[in-house]
Amino acid sequence: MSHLLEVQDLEVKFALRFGDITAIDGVSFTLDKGEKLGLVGESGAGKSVTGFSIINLLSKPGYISRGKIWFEKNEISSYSDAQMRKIRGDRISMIFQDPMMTLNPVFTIGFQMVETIQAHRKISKAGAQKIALEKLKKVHIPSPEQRLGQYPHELSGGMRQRIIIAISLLTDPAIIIADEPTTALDVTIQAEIMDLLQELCETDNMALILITHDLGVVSQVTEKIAVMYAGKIIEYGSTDQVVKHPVHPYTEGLIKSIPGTVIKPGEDLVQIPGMMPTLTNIPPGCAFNPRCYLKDDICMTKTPELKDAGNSVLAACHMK
Amino acid sequence: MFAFIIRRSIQAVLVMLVISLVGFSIKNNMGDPVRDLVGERVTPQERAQIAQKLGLNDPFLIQYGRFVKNALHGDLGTSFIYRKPTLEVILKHAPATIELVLGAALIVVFVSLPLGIYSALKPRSLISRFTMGFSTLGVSVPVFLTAIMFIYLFAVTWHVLPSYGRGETIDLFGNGYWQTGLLTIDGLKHLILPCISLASIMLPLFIRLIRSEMMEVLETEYIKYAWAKGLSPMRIWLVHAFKNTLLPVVTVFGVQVGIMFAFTILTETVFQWQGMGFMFLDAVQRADISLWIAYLVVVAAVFVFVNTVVDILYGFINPTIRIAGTK
Amino acid sequence: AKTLKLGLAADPVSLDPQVQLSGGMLQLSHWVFDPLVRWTQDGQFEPRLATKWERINEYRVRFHLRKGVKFHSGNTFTAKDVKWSFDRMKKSADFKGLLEPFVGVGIVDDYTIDIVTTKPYALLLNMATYFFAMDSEFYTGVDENGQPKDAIKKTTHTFANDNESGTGVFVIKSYEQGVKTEMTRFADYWDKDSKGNVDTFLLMPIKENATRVAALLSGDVDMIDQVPPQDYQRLESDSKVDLVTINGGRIITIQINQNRVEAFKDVRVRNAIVHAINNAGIVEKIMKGTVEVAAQQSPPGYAGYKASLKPRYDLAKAKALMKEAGYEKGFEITMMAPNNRYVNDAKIAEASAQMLAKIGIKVNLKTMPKAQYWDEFDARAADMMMIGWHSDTEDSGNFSEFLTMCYNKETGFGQYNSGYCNKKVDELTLAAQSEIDLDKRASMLQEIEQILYDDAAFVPYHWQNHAYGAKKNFKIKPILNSMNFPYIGDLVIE
Amino acid sequence: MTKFQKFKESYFLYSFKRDKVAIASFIVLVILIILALTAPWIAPMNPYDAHNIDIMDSEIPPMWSDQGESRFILGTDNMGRDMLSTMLYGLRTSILIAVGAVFLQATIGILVGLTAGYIGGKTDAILMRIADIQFSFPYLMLAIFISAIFQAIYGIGSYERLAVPLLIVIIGLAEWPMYARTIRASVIGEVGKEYVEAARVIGLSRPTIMIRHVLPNSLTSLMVISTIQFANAVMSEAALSFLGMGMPVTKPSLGSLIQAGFDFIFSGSWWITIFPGIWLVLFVLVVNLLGDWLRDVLNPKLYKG
Amino acid sequence: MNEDNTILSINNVVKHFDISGGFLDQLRFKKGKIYLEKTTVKAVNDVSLFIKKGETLSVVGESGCGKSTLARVVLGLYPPNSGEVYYSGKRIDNLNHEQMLPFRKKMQMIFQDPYASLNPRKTVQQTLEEPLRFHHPEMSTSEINDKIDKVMEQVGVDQAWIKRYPHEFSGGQRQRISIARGLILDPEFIVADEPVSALDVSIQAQILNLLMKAGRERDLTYLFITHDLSVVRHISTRVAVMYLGTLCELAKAEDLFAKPQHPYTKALLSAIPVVGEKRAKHIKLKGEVPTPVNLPSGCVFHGRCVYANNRCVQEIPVLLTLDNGTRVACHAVEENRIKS
Ligand SMILES: Nc1ncnc2c1ncn2[C@@H]1O[C@H](COP(=O)(O)OP(=O)(O)OP(=O)(O)O)[C@@H](O)[C@H]1O
Ligand SMILES: Nc1ncnc2c1ncn2[C@@H]1O[C@H](COP(=O)(O)OP(=O)(O)OP(=O)(O)O)[C@@H](O)[C@H]1O
Ligand SMILES: [Mg+2]
Ligand SMILES: [Mg+2]
Repeated sequence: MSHLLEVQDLEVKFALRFGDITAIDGVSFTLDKGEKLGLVGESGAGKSVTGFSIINLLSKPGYISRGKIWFEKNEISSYSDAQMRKIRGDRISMIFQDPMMTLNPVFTIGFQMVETIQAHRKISKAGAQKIALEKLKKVHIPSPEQRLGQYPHELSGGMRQRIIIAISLLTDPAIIIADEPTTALDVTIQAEIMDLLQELCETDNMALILITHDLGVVSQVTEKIAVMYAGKIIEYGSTDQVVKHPVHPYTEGLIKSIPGTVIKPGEDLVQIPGMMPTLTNIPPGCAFNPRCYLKDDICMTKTPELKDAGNSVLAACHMK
Repeated sequence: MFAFIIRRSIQAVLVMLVISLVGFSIKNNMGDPVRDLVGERVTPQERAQIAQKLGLNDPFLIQYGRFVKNALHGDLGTSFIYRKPTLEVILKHAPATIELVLGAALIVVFVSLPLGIYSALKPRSLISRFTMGFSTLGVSVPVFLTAIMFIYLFAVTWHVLPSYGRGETIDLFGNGYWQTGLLTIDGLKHLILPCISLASIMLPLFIRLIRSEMMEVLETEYIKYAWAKGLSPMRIWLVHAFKNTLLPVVTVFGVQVGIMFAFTILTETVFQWQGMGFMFLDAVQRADISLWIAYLVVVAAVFVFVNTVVDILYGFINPTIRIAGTK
Repeated sequence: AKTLKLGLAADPVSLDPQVQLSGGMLQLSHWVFDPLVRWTQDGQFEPRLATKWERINEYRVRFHLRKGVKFHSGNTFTAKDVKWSFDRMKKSADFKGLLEPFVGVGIVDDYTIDIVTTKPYALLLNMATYFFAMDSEFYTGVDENGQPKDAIKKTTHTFANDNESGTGVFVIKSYEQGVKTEMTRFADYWDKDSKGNVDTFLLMPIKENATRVAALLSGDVDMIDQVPPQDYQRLESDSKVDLVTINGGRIITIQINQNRVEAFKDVRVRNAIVHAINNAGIVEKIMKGTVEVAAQQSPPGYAGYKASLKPRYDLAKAKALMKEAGYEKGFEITMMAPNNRYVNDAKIAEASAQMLAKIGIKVNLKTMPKAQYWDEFDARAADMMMIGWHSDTEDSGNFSEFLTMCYNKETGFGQYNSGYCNKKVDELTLAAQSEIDLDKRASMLQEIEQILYDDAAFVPYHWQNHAYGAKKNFKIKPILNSMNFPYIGDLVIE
Repeated sequence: MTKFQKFKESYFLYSFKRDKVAIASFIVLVILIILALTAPWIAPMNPYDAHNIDIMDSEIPPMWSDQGESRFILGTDNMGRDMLSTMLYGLRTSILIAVGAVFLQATIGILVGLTAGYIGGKTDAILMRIADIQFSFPYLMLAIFISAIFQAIYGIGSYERLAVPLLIVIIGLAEWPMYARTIRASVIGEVGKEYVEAARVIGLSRPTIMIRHVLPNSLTSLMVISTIQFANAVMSEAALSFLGMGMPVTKPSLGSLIQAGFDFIFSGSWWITIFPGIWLVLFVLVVNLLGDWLRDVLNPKLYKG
Repeated sequence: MNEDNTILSINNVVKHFDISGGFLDQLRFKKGKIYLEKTTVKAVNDVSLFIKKGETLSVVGESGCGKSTLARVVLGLYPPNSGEVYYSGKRIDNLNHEQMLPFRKKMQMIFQDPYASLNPRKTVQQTLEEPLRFHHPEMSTSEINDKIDKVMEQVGVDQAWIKRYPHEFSGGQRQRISIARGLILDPEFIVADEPVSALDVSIQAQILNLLMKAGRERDLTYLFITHDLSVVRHISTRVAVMYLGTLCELAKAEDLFAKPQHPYTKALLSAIPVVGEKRAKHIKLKGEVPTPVNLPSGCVFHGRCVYANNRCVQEIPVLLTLDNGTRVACHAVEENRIKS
């Protein structure tokens, strides 16, 4: 149990009016101090749900139905709400996707920063402001003093995402969970933000869980990668290995379908036929079987387990 | 800001012109004010003379022109009933209405805010369900029916509250303009029933509005982010969510306060509350056209004023709106 | 110190007793001013400022005035005040019609006056009830705006509209029209014999009937006027309040306009209408049986009252009459009535419309506030129009002069007659005016009633009464009279 | 799948079947509407026809009271009209007026809202300014105002015949901005969407796009506000009648019935006010309840498929 | 350059949006004076380019740089403030609704948002039918159905879906329907405004393949708008790079990716993350993107450009054509100040 964070056989359900649906089914992974983990997959694969269940902030009908989460040797999945609040935003910070929506439009940047510190530390307003200023400098925001008095709408998207990063740094957390932190931003700014995150993790020895659907981003930033499909991790291992030598047919297809990776311009891209099933009608057996070019009878009936596929990569595929 | 004020003023002037024009064009059919002034024994010739003297027989445009000219000098004509400048009559009746609306507005604010917020936070609790059910019932009962029932129960049957009028009033500034009922026990007692029945129109609306706005705000990303920052529930609800809820509510409140002024016509009639609405209906029934038109003009002005204030207020609490103009 | 809170349907429009001739103004006059004589409950004259009077000749009556009477201003009341008030009254648009028969007031000495008429005039004493004394000194000169203090103006500010100095039992403390009038008992009031003990008299207008009743029932006011008939029972059954009604003598009619509808020219049709309308039913149901059903203009006790004239509701006969006149199939007419002038006016009209439907007359009814109604009435805008009339002189002739004489623009006779004309009625009415032999006069007036009855000149309903409600310890019964001038000065609160 | 099957499987019906309040309201509303529409056939008498009314029958209490008569189940009013019949006819009149008024409001509002929302620019500015100005003016006052104008224009001889259309026009004119605003907001929301642009790329003309593409997509918000406006119109009519500016005494609507009853509130003839009062409240209540439910179901945020 | 097979050309197109509202909104009060102030968004500034038959021209640039606006000007959805648009040599930017109709058949558009681009109240059938019925009223119902069937097959939409409503489909399926609508009139020229940006990678590949296939089979010309450079590289013949409403660089795809000229293009290219490659140091830009309301003077990029000098601040660079046909608007390139 020396991992900073350990997620064990996590299952998350949403209680909908037609009955419960399972959004995450038996997800396990670990994260060490200073380690960077990428969580990739298509929309609806369960990436965000995984992220939110770590800080126990699932939206309304969602609940953790099975599994344990250990953080700094404590089992936080059994924490009460009040106990959890001490960890949220303090030891584990989160960065959301759309910086335009994440900050409360009616409060100044300073207000939103100060309250975060004061929620976790007994500190005067002036003291909190000093910390805020320091962190703003850390994320390379020009004229930080002035920003404290500004409202979110007065800032550009890139600037706001930096401020959100600054807010998540306020309490020097052990882990930052970044849920698609750059999807809403332009390419040039996206690159800057990723640089910044990488730099901060390295200087402050913070762990990062980077949730994204962009394999390119993941492959450049993280050391480990977990590929999700229909609520399960189907491949898990070191980034280099997974990207260069994908084991699971899905990972493979995913990488090949990105223009510019394997295929020459103008030629047809490799495509995975069909689409990811919705949670209400996941096929029996391997969820990927309708789209798989390797499928066999066993794939139609038996759900594959994550197992060692060599080179310290785990994959869930009968055929490998 | 500047453009905003200009726009508002132009709007106000426009409204008043239209209102007064329409008002004027129907004045001849409103009834004959002279008939209200004289006893039934006065001969038609004599009445004609009085009408002549009052300028009631001049052509329409001349009368209207005169009205506009005088209005520009702050003179909105003389009330036949009260034999005083209409503006003065209205000003004297205004405090009663203002106190009524104020009281009702306070009730609305202090009841709808906690109830609305609570039923947004705990939509399934018994109190919330009861509140929502009650508020649906509330919007379905006409205000005059509420008022009649109140009088019947509280005044006539149980004798706990007075049935009509303003009770004991105190001259607030000593100049006879502001008779306030707020400073005497009796005056306050008289306020209770009319205020509650007036508030009963707006209350359900606001509970619903606050509830739905709050629920919407609670779903936003920034509230989720606030949770992720580890803030306490109270802070999230009462600071983060509340302020965002307030924004649309304030705007609607501005409009609704205006509408409340109109509903005073009904409440004031039932409670014989000597305010502007009462005066207005009286003016309609007794064909006091000058007072009638002046009232409309004043009310138009009040609305423009209230809306302007609300917009400015809105600008204050909502940093993303700059009143200056460009969106 | 006893206080009376009186809730009135309408409050006085001014403090000037001569600015408007209306019930409300006359009520106030009786509280703040004093007349030469006033009516008692049983229709007699009671000396007020005049202590006694005698007829000098056909044209002249001498009045002896009360000595030691003070105005509210402190001035002493003398003959010159009576003359001054009379002269001012002659200038009032509202009163000048009433004063037609008078030449003027002659001062004999400080406490004696002669009232002189243009022709022999039987009703001089009746008229003397309108002679309220105003403080001539107080009302002389100019006010702060440079306007003469005695100016009579309805629509603008005048000194007299907002200030008063009478000899009456109450002094105005504050007057806020439409809201509240506050009066206190005049310390120097001459009538020390009065048992009245109201020291403070608050007058509140409460227009809405139900609210006014509620105010009394809830104890917010001590006394109200115009109790609607439907609430009589409620007041009577309430242990804390009393209901007092008194005959009023205001005839309620609906006039039939022969100039607008051809069929109305046929006396059979008019008779059919009168027979179709169940005025007794209306009295029983709408007026709750508290008033007397009428078949003529004059109420019982008036000179013109003819006891043999009986209400004649008979639906079968009405139908037969319609048939006889050739209108078996009926026709359509319009009807108008006020909705805030007489007791249950709109309801009476509505019931009448329903009754007329039964003989095939389809009525398009419109009711409206009186301010609009009088306009329409002047224009004779509908085929049947409601009007109620109370004789100013408490005498039968007055009804015909205004309601049934042929309408004549010059003389002003028949001013409120919409569409009936019979020369005989005119002749008789005029003759009765200057007939001072009271018996002869009475038979003339009764003859008029008979003609109108036979002609079915209008639809008579009932004589409206006055209904007051008061808390039990307010002994209002003795102070009421059929003129509807509650003498609050004499009110005893136990 | 047929339309009907589709409807049977829809979320709409599903959530309706689960909501007891909605079902109850719907049933009550349907019953009330049927009662109102069939009033001429099922009412014991026609209270609008003076032939049937006898003043001598006035103020008879409900059947079950001591002086009640079996002829008049719910008693009679002060004119001798059967309460039950009058309430049925009154509801019918109220519904008629409300439907007419809502229809008028919707017509004006949709025209203005569509024009303003789609054309935009100056047209939009002017139209919305007018709507704003009118909107900031309380409708009750406007209604009184318009009512005075119409009475002035048409005189009063034919008032009885004109009262229903007049009230429709009055309430309709006083409340159209609500529609205009909603439609405009929804149109602006829709016009920004790409399917409208796609229609333009195809070459469809503006009116076609507005009517065939934009309007159908604004129907949801239209439906929701229509229920509110319908309830409002019933209340407005009642308020106007209460102030004596509504239906004539001879053809009472629910509002004028309550108003007439107000005079009898202390007299012991409670049924004259209470029955029409309950009747009105019940009707408005079920409309509002259904409106609430509709709003929840049709809320685009909740309703995705 | 061969002008003959040019299908579309735009010359000096300028499109500004007035967002200052009514007369009263424009009133300003400053230093005791009242004056009117108009606020305009300068979305497209003096852009000229042409597209040859059969090629795919991509327009790339950051959000708000005027890509979509340009596309809409081309299709006549926005009238340009100045400049001209020619289609097959005929000027089309000044045509009225009727005159434009023949061109509408030839030019179609595919949109970004698969959820907003289909009318939620129309079935697939109705959506596909509408353009046909409008432009070919003479076609019989069976002809129309045949046509619809054919197109649906081509874009891979199941025939059984025809009576369904858009909300019953996934994003990728909707995008296919959208493409079917674009193809149903047999156009020659298609403007695709970020057709794959909202889709997942695996679906994105399907759609891109579909678009390329349709392009080949029907000899289509694409104006392809995107901000995803890897997509651009994959499908384009030529690429136009836009920044703040101006065209900075226009080059053959392979040239652009091999040897970008404009400093902005360089920065853009260096920012693309490539799968399996560790982050190469990308070129950092200074400052913030200015708003198109207050355009910078001179070269719009000067505020963020490391090569900017005085001339860049003052003088607007014109497009100059390099040897390989690449056109670039940059003083630094012209003066050869950039050492690569
Ligand atoms: N509040 C909710 N109610 C019901 N189902 C939900 C809810 N939130 C998420 N889900 C379901 O859980 C599954 C996983 O969702 P999640 O948000 O984790 O996907 P994701 O991988 O983050 O996708 P994206 O890339 O679109 O953000 C989805 O199929 C979604 O339908
Ligand atoms: N109809 C309009 N009215 C006002 N401004 C507009 C309008 N359309 C576009 N703009 C503005 O013009 C500028 C360019 O917009 P455009 O949509 O062309 O950008 P884009 O390059 O397509 O961006 P994105 O990648 O975000 O789609 C933006 O600042 C935008 O706000
Ligand atoms: Mg997600
Ligand atoms: Mg775009």
